[in-house]
Amino acid sequence: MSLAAANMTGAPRTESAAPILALSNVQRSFGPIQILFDISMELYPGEVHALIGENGAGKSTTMKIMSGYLAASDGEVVLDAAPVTFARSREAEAMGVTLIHQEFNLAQQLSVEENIFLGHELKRGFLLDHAAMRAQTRDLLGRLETPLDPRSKTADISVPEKQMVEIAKALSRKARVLIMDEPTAALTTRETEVLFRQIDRLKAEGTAILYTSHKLDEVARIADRITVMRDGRIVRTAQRGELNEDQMAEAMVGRDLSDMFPPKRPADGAEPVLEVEGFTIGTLVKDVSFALRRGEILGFAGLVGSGRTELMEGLFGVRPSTGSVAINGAPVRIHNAEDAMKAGLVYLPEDRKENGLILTQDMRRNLTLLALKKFSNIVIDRKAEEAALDKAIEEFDIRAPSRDVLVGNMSGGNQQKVLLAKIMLAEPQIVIIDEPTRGIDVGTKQQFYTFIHALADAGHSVVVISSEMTEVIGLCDRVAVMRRGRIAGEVTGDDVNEDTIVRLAMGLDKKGNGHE
Amino acid sequence: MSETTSNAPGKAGFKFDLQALGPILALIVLVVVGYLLNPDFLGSKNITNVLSRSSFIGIMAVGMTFVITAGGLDLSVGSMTAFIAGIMIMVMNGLIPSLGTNWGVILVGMGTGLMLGAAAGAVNGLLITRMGIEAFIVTLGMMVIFRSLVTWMADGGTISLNFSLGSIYEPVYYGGLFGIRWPIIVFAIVAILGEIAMRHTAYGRHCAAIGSNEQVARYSAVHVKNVRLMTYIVLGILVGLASVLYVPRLGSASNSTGLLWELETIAAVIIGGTLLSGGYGRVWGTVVGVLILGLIDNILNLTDLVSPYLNGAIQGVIIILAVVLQRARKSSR
Amino acid sequence: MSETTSNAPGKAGFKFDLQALGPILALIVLVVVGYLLNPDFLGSKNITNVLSRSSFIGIMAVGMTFVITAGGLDLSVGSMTAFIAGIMIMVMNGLIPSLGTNWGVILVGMGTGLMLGAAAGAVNGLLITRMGIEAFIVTLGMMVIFRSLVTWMADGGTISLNFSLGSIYEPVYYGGLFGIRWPIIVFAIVAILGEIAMRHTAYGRHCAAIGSNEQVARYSAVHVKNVRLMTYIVLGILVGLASVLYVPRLGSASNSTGLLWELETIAAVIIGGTLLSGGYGRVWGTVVGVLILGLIDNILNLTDLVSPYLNGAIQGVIIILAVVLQRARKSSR
Amino acid sequence: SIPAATHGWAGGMNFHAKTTIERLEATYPELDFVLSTASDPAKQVNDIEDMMATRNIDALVVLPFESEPLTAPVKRVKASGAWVTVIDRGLSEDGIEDLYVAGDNPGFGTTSGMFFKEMMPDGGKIVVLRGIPTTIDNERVEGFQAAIEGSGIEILAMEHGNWNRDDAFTVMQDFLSKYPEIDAVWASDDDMAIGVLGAMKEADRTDEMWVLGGAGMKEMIKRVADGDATIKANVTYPPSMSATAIEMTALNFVSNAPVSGKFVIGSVLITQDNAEKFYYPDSPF
Ligand SMILES: Nc1ncnc2c1ncn2[C@@H]1O[C@H](COP(=O)(O)OP(=O)(O)OP(=O)(O)O)[C@@H](O)[C@H]1O
Ligand SMILES: Nc1ncnc2c1ncn2[C@@H]1O[C@H](COP(=O)(O)OP(=O)(O)OP(=O)(O)O)[C@@H](O)[C@H]1O
Ligand SMILES: [Mg+2]
Ligand SMILES: [Mg+2]
Repeated sequence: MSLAAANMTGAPRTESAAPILALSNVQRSFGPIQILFDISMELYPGEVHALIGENGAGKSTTMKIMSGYLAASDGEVVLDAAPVTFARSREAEAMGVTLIHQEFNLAQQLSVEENIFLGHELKRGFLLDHAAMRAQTRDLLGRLETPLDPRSKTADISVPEKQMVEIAKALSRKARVLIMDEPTAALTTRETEVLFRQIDRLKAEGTAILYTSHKLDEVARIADRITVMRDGRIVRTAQRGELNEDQMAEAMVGRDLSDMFPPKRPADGAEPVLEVEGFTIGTLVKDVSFALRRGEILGFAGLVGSGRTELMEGLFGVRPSTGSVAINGAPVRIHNAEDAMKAGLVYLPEDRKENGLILTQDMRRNLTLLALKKFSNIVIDRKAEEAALDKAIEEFDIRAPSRDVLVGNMSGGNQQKVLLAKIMLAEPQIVIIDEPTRGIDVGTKQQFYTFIHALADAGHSVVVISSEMTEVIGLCDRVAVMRRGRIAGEVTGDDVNEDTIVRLAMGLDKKGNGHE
Repeated sequence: MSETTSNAPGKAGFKFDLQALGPILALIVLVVVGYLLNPDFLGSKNITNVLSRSSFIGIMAVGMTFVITAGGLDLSVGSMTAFIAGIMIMVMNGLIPSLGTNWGVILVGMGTGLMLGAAAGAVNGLLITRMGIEAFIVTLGMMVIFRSLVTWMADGGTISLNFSLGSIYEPVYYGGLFGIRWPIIVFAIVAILGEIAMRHTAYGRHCAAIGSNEQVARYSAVHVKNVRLMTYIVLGILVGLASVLYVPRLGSASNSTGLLWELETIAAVIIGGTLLSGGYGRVWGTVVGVLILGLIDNILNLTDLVSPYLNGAIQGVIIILAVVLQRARKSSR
Repeated sequence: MSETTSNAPGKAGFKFDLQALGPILALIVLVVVGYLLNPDFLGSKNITNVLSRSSFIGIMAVGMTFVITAGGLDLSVGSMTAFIAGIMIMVMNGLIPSLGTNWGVILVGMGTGLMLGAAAGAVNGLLITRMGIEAFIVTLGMMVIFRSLVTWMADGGTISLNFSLGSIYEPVYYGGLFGIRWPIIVFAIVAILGEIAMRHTAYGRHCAAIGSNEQVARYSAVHVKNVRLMTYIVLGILVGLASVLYVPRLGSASNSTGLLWELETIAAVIIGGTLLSGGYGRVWGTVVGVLILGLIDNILNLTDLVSPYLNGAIQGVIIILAVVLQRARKSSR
Repeated sequence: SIPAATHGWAGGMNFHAKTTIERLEATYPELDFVLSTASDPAKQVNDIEDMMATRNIDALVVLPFESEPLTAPVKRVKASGAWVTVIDRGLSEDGIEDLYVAGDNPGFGTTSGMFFKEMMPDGGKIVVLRGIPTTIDNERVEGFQAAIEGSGIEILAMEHGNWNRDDAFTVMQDFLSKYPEIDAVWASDDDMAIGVLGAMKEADRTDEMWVLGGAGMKEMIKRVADGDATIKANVTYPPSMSATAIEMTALNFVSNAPVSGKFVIGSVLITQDNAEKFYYPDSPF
């Protein structure tokens, strides 16, 4: 069987094998609102079980209950055929159940190594065994092909790197049951491949894996068994191969989702609204030049750490930079986000937890924070705010238990929707969106893509950074590919395909009118 | 859950009540106790006394609420009061020869006080925002500096306002409108404006945003440094205002003026339910906190329950209890 | 695959140096100034004086470093010292009739001090962790309570240790090993143990994690409440230890004992580079901070630069400057 | 209404006030006393306001924390028709109080100064520890300086020991390391004297200089009586003046003895000869 598991076409496990971990008729409510309705599912050793569903369907909640981060309001968690109640995640971990959270779970001020071993420090007698921990960290990150210095401060590494650290942390726990909540949402294809290799290894070792993702192609690829949730209920369980991507989507959303992307709309003729010349940010971005035309949707592709985020943060004025920027032909100096706003440029940050949303405040305050001026002359117009919130909830199909729920208590995808709505509320001429659909379900993605196109049609210009190749390809008629902080090349029209972009991103050839 | 659920139904609403009730409950208990101990307690005379003397701490505490909400702290307000009062008195005394003893002089003095407050606040704010030094250190340093400057100006003794000028100035503390003393009126106005600024203006929103997550505020085009700086300047001005009301009360300033007022002010803010860690503040809560602290002293004077030496102990216990009553909200930290 | 740049050793190393140098630089400057102003400054006699005086604050500051790193605060240490010293003296005096004047009595006294410290710390810690009350309020309340208890125990006056017992106890402060005074030795040991605990034990990391992000710590199987509670208990014990060294010095305690020591202690910690907001602390920095504060007083006494009234002002300025020297690290907040 | 016991002398003063009140309450059940202690002038004014508002008092015995700030409030008390007794620190306006019982701060300084002059006929080097920066402290020091004027006694340095043992200890330590030659120390207060002695003993330069404290703390009086070479004398500034004042005020209500007027309790020099009659073993001070 280990052989079978080792290659992707491993046959589905027969029901005879006993499940390691199972839920039976689990209910969960938050306050008056019930979120989960009798959920029952099993995880088998050496099997990858995928859990899919719309944003807010209850995937993360289910996973938290399995791993002891939340208690079930009713029903049982069964481990090795015996009902268990994990008082805290600590106990679950002790019994070999580990969860990789959807939202990062790293202490910003600690180093990578400190985070990975937090709560499980290796000791020699009383004292910490620094050498061993550093070595193991190197080894883990090495296995994940993420050559980070174990001592680097977590606040200073990029989002995908944080994701890889989370994965390393989980691997270091040597779990029997590994639960992964959208581990690839922030990863590019490269890292995803690396992760999948690890997953194969763990399968071979007989680990039970529960996995969620909104990237259905991944699910189709690695899942031995698929459970589909909708509105807190399990609506379908299928074996590998029973469902293709469209069927999955349909099962999740309940409607047909073919042709995700609206037809492309080249903007060749249009005049440039944003011109960037010799833009440099320390060692992260080197001498980048590009132009964005009116009504254009320009894509930025690249590997993790290629400097896309830094570039955009620089343009947005939250990172010190050198180089010249012109908007509508007039040179502008942008020193902070305020300047950027005035110049009609806004940025949707990649890290919604650290830079995007105030998790301890409600939707309304988060939604209007960026565009607050529009809502206040002397005092804030509360009614207008509420109206804006209604509009956002409707437009982006935001699902929350109540409109006063703290954003931190919303589902990951719904948080992302609030963030999107917040940025759009500023009605910018130029909008830069970094990993916009991170953790958003297919249904909403489709709506969002149409929204982006509508925006472009209305004469706004959009820059899309995405690690989801299909997204860049489907959305953009021109794509700039970055590599090591430089634009390695630019592809348009038919060249906008996975192969060309990846080759450029990895520096395999110099196709396209690169700037190097 | 939290503060933001103001218009929430059901559970959220309940929580809101709970945290709101916390300090108010404590206040009510105190009032009842006070009345039982001594019926004169509710006499208009006593009420007036308590309110007007609380107004100094109160006015400063409103400003402090914004500072703390934006994730800052100011330990210098107490000695700043002493310093400003001292300068005001010296200025006014100095002007008498040229301008005589009249309202003109006093107005100049008041102006000096307010401007000095703004300046002092700006110094604090600039050191904190532009130099990026911990607010705790900056304001602790300033506290020590102001204290010793007062001692020096007073040559170790007391700086006293010219007597006849003092008697012109007195009504500013002891006088009032329709039997309500000026300090009380001013405190009320400041509190109301503060409440509005905190809940209904962009400024209040920005303070809360900065206090909860500076990065998000930055990415949301909030000019973090300026907003922060402004909280300190406003606080400074309010300290100036408090001094303007304080001088006519005692007509003098010395190095024991405003002793430990910083702690009392901060305590009032926290008792009111504002988070010391920043991100959430409520002005009305601060007002309640101020009244609680004011009443404790007053009640201890109403009766000789115990050796006066133990008054402090009682005070401490009540302060802690007042907050225990609302631990529900704290636990949300 | 990922093109990491965040771990450029050059950058990281530089950053570290800068923050590390900050307080040390200030210290060096002070020493040089002190020497220029008065050569006796570096005399072993004076050094001994300064070090042994600083040891009280120093020992407490080490404990405070952990409390603050874990995102807490303790304003009660100053009056706690007075309280513990008072009880210790009363206990020892009380035992003389039964046990006579000998080391036995003193050892009992010492034991009482340490246990009392642990208990007081536990009270603080429990109120904060179990009741979820802001540390600021709890410890402020405790500060007031202890202070007034001492006044009450001393009947407003001073609690003095029996003279002959005092002379047996004295060596604990004035005596030492190889010409190094006990307080200095104890301070050194505490500091070293603290440094090890902070950097080389899981406990230190857990404190930092809690201070940095409580939920992450909880999710990572750190027992947040216990770790926090422990920081307060340890601090309490260290306060007890400081009292044990303090009593033999003048053999008395009054309500002016340990006045404002809490602020001095916290200031030392922050000057040392620990973040008041928690998440990052360094014990060696605290030690430097303690020395800086100790030297300022000493230098001001050794030289009559200015009116003694202005000593405070200079003190304040130096404190701020000492931190300006390391604003690089603060700005990373 | 008196200042809180923030240092030894004030502690003594509090003690005497409390004990007297207990005694008088026992002897004159018709009298009812309220004792409140303030940590700063503002608090003291609050207290007085409260007494008027809620305790409708017939008489006020007050030791003003500072003269100026208390003048107006006390005046209002007087205006309300109550009897006013002022202790120690005079109000800045004359004729408010019915009864004034005071120590003599300049006198305290002068007496001390005189003693130094007498002990050091041909001059010498001394250091001075000052109290908490206040008017009292200033008056005392000025009195002292005036007294030693031209006696060839050189004041090497003055620092504030804040009437606090620890501060005095620290300051004296530094004086000792700064000045190789010191003939005498004016500690100006017995609490500070104790700190000073601690520092001297540690540096063991005890035999090299002598110390004059002040205010008649019992331990110190004892040492004077025993003819201690370092503690040759002491200068009274009796904290018991609070007792005197309260007692006299009480008399005014229970008897018709004329008690109004001004009583200045001079500062007396205590030496071995007269030490015994200044010794109250059970006072906390
Ligand atoms: N602590 C909480 N308080 C109130 N509601 C909560 C809380 N946690 C989760 N919810 C609600 O439970 C529902 C399910 O959340 P969950 O995170 O499980 O969704 P999800 O399936 O993971 O969605 P996504 O794909 O966006 O991650 C959401 O509506 C969310 O708002
Ligand atoms: N705040 C920071 N300080 C120092 N280095 C950083 C910081 N943020 C990111 N980096 C580094 O800069 C490099 C570029 O990160 P960036 O996030 O821009 O990658 P990217 O091109 O945006 O790809 P992705 O968005 O997938 O991360 C990364 O190697 C990261 O380690
Ligand atoms: Mg989720
Ligand atoms: Mg990025």
